[in-house]
Amino acid sequence: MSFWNDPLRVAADWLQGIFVGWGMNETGAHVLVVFLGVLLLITLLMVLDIFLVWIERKVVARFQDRLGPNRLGPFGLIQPFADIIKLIIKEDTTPGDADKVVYNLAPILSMMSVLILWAVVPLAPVMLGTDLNVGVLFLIAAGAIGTLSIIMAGWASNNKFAMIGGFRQVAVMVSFEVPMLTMLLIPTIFAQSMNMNAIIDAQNVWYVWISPLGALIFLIAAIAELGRAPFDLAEGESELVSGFNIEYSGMKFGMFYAGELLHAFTFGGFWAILFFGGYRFFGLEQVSPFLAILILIIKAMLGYWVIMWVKYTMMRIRIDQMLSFNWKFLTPLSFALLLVTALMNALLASAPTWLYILGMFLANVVTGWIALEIARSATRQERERIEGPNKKVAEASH
Amino acid sequence: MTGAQIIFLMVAAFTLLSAVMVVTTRNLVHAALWLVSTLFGVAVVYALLNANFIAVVQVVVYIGAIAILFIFAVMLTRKDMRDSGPQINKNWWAGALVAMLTFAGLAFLLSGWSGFSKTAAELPAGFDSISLLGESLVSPEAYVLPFEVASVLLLAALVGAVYVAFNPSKK
Amino acid sequence: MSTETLIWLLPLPPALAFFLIVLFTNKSKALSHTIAVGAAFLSWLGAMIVFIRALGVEHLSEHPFESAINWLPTGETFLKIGVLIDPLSATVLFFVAWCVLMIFIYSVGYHNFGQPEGDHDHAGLPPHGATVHGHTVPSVEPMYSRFFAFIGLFAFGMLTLVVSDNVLTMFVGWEIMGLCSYLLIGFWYGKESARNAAIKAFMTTRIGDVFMLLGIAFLYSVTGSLSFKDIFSEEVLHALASVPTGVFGLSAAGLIGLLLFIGTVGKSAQFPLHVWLPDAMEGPTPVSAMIHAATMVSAGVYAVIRMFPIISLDEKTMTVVAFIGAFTALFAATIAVAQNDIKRVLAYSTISQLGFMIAALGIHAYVAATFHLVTHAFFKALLFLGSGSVIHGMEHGVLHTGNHKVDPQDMFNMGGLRHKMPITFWTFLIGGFALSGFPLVTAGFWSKDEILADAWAHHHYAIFFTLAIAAFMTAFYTMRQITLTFFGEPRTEEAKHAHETPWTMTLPLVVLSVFAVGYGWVGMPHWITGGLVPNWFHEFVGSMLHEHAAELEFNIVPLGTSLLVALGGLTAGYFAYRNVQSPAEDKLQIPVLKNKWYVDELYNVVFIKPAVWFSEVFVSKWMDKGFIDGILHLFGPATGGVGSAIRNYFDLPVINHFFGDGSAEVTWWFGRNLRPIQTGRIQQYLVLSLIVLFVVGGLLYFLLMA
Amino acid sequence: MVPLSWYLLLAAALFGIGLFGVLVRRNAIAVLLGIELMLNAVNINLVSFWRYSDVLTSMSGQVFSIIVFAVAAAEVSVGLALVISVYRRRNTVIADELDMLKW
Repeated sequence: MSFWNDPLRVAADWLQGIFVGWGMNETGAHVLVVFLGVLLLITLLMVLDIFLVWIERKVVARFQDRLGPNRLGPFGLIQPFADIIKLIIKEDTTPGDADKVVYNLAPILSMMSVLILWAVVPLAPVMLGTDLNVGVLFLIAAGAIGTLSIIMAGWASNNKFAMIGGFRQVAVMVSFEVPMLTMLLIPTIFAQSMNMNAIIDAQNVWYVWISPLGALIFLIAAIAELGRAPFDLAEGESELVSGFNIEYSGMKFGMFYAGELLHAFTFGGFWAILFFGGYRFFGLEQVSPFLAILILIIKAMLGYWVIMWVKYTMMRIRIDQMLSFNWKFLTPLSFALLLVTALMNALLASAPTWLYILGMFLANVVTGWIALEIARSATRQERERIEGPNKKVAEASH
Repeated sequence: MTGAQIIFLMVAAFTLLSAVMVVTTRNLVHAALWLVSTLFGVAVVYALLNANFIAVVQVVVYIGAIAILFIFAVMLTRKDMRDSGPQINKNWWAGALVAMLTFAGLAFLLSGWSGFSKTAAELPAGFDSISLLGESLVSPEAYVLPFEVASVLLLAALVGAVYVAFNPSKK
Repeated sequence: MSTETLIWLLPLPPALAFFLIVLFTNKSKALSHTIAVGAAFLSWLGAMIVFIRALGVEHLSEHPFESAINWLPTGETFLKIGVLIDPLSATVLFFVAWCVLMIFIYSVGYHNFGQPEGDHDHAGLPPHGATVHGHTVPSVEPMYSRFFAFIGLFAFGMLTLVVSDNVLTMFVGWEIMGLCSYLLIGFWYGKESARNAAIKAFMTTRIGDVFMLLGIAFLYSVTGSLSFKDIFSEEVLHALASVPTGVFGLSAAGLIGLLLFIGTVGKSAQFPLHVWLPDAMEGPTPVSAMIHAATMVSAGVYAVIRMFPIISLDEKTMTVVAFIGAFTALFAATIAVAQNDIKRVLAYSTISQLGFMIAALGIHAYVAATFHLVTHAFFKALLFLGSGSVIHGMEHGVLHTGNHKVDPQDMFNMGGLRHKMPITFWTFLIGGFALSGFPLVTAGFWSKDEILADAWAHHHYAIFFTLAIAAFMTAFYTMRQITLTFFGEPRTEEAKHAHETPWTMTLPLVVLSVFAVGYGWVGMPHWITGGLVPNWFHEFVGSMLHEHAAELEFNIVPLGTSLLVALGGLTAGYFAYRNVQSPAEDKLQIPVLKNKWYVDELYNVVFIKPAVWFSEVFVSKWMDKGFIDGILHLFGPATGGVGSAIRNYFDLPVINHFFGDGSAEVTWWFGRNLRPIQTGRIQQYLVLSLIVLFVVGGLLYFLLMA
Repeated sequence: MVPLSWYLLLAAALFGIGLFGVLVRRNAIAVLLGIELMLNAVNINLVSFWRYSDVLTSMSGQVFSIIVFAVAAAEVSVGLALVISVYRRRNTVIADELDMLKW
């Protein structure tokens, strides 16, 4: 066992040795080492978060045919640090009628709901916070805390816009949790486990090949869960000014903002873990945990990039459309897909691998196609109900 | 006193304190938020009992759905920000008496039970309670019928709630 | 996929198509026919794979593809259902798959897919045409999707019947087809005649089906099994033949065979239950082809062939079968001669040809009957689809002239169509020659010749001559039909403007005409090929029987007869009708033939009128209104009298005053005094009830513990 | 190791607190909050009985707690729907004022 193969264990043993050498007892030293590990992870994530700000601004600039930050440091890399300094030294206001405790607790919870997710992210085969056997469900549980933080922010601000934004976001999050949870069950079916590491281990074939539709639905639900465009109804600048965080300023706002970016990146990571093989990449992950972390971060970045791509390409949709879309289309579709996947999985259990992949892929495509056809015919009927019968036919018969 | 006991006592104290706050705090939104922290404490209790799945489901279902629903309902049924009037009715002393009697009665009955201060065996290595739970939920020999009945109940509650809360005058 | 699994899956695509179309896609015509044709194609593909695999198996009849599952628990045992592909069902599956696929494709064109919607079309009526830029063009069928749903279900029924390994599922498929034929014959339910025809078809076949069900029940009660494998085993057959029944001195096998045969008489439209089939022409033409060629009537004959081991056990039953078959063959042929409607001629011809098969079975010519079943299916499907094509072309002419009084189905309105519709003409000619048994090249010749040869060789001379005459008339009316339709000059303006039909209709014609010619070659007797090619069909299907009948030696008499009747009939038909211009010039329009020997009228007098009288006059007027209502009317006053006596002397004084008012007062007093406890505050109730609980619980606890 | 009695007493206390809330809170929603506490107390009991039973492979305790979750979700949704419906009609959710059923 060398540092190259299992850095975490080596470092932990070394640290624990030092602490015990200083006269601490075994348990206390262990607790302290774990605590330091958590602190290290969080710190690294925060630093990563700062770069995410920079990436986000650069990418949006490219999408909008601009240059983005380019004054401070090479490629404007120092810009986010300047932003942070600005946020920190800004006046930290609290509205007079606000519910002070709740108001101040909300951004902390928001950030916490994201950071807590990293407890179950397997960074490398030997590196993960906790090997929880319900890791997949943990994702939803952490999302619940995020929901709570937003409704707390919306309510405590004592502001109509904030309240409406909070309501909307909660409605969206609670609704989109359903297809998301359903889609989380698909990797669970394939891997026969809810454990993140087991799911990655079982992905000899990336699950995106045997459940492309599942990956897509998961991405859509994740974007809704994040509250990013086209589902950014909680903020809705043009209608709600800034939604639930309207009253926040300074670093409290910064925490919401940073939380959102990190959340998006985290979901990119989960997308990679659940459907794109996580840290696996043709055996490279076996070489060193560092390489595995690199692979995971690259994959997460790609997922994050897709989320950004969607955000800066699509326009915001209305809240009722969005909830209808979820309850009338996405949720039934995800249930149907779950049924089809389970059925095909059982049917093709003894089939050769290529047939299995092909069958699953086709089942997904067919399910998606049927769903689209049904949706198309339903919307056509809706349109005809509103606009009256098809005008073309009426003209042709005259 | 072992570490596990200390942790249990801390969690229990936290849970009970939050619970007391739930029933005594004047502001209903705060009460709902205290409920969240109680539920969180209970989730930790489940985790202490090695029931990981139940613990996570507790967070998902109770905090993610039920508590949020409570906060929604509180917000939908208030006339202004501040709560006015007493939050506790005039017979509160009778209620308190009955609640204490309940606790005392339960404690009394339990203390007479032979398994009261039993200690648990260590979980066997590799014990997978999730797959056992899953299998017993859908196994015809075990609990598939209650499971299905529960799902029907949920559906009925869903339909019923929509019907009851639907406001026909607006449409 | 294993062959057995594939066989299980064979009938499913059309059934799925049915549900998909009915439930989801019925708004979209293109989607509906894509699903239906796709399903038919899937079944066809599966059937071909199964067929080819079946060919590859040595001694398929001893080692058929079979698979069975438990279905209904019946006491301690299970009623099993399963699938079975042996040489017979493989053969039948082959032609069913082809015919079904062709008919599905044909239906797309026949129902004018791609044409505009009609100006005045209603669901339930045939399309009347649409006006586009001042021209009248054919319009699309209003219930297009429904049609595909129905024929999908129909195909499901037929495929189920063919692949079943037991009588019960066979009967299920049989009844599904019965339902579908009802739905499809009455497809244009806006027409009174279509409605009546549908009911007639349903009721008539029902008579047969009831007997068939009786036969199945009897079979089950005797043998305890319905699976072919069990009931065709030596010991069961032996037992069946030796059990006597009290009916006509028949053995159990004979009675079961007779009952099952009556089912076939209904389904395959044999005399005396043939009356529904000509009327079934009210349905759209693909339906007629479906019913008469590919599916339902074939199903009837298939059932007899399938049950042949049982039916053949009793000579009395076999005699009945042979004579009904031969009589029907001749009887229907005589009617066909005098019909003017192009589809009705084919309908009677079908009855007649089915009679051939039944007669063949009745004289133990198992292979010949099967062979004729297959070849007939191909060329009769071809002829029906061809006639549909002709009608479609004529309708085009009718739309062009706008004279809707001209019947596009009447052959005397046609003439000279060979120039207008060349593909239809040539394929129809091939089909007609196959039906007539044109020597050597057509499939019909080989199969019909084999039947005649069998009859001659086994000394059934009466059957032989009857069938020979029927065969002559077949050739005669076929040529009459071809001559009137295609030769000469157009007799009406409409015929001049007839059009060739689209490729979706002509393609099936071409495909089927290939089979109408080519399928005969697989069953050529070895004397014609000089033993170069073995008589494959005889070997393949003949292996089904326990005693493998030797192939017949060459005999000049039946061959000569076949040649004579076929060529003679064709020649006579051509010359007799070459110059006929109108029905009046047709010397064979004898009233008794024209009116189908008055069988319908006879049934009307003997069965329907008495039944109506019985229900309307006897049951309704006398029994129900007179007798039963009279008793009921008596009950009323009597009950009223008893009631009022009880009311006045018991109810009012005792119950009302004493018990009723007295108890109410007591209750009221209690209520008034206990009222203040009801505060309406739920929490108070809760507190109170809990306190009571504690008191009672505490008391109980201490009392019980102490 | 923590003995079973601790969990049972915790559950009993939680149950008592919930019952107190149910009995004394005037707001109907607060009453429902109390019911939630009581349900959670029951669930603690169920799970701890599972953990402390001799047969760990018998999952009855966990299964029942799952079913309690379902029942709780149904109860809250219907209960809150009723509260909102009452609020629409009567403009109050105070349990004491909803006493039309008296006398």
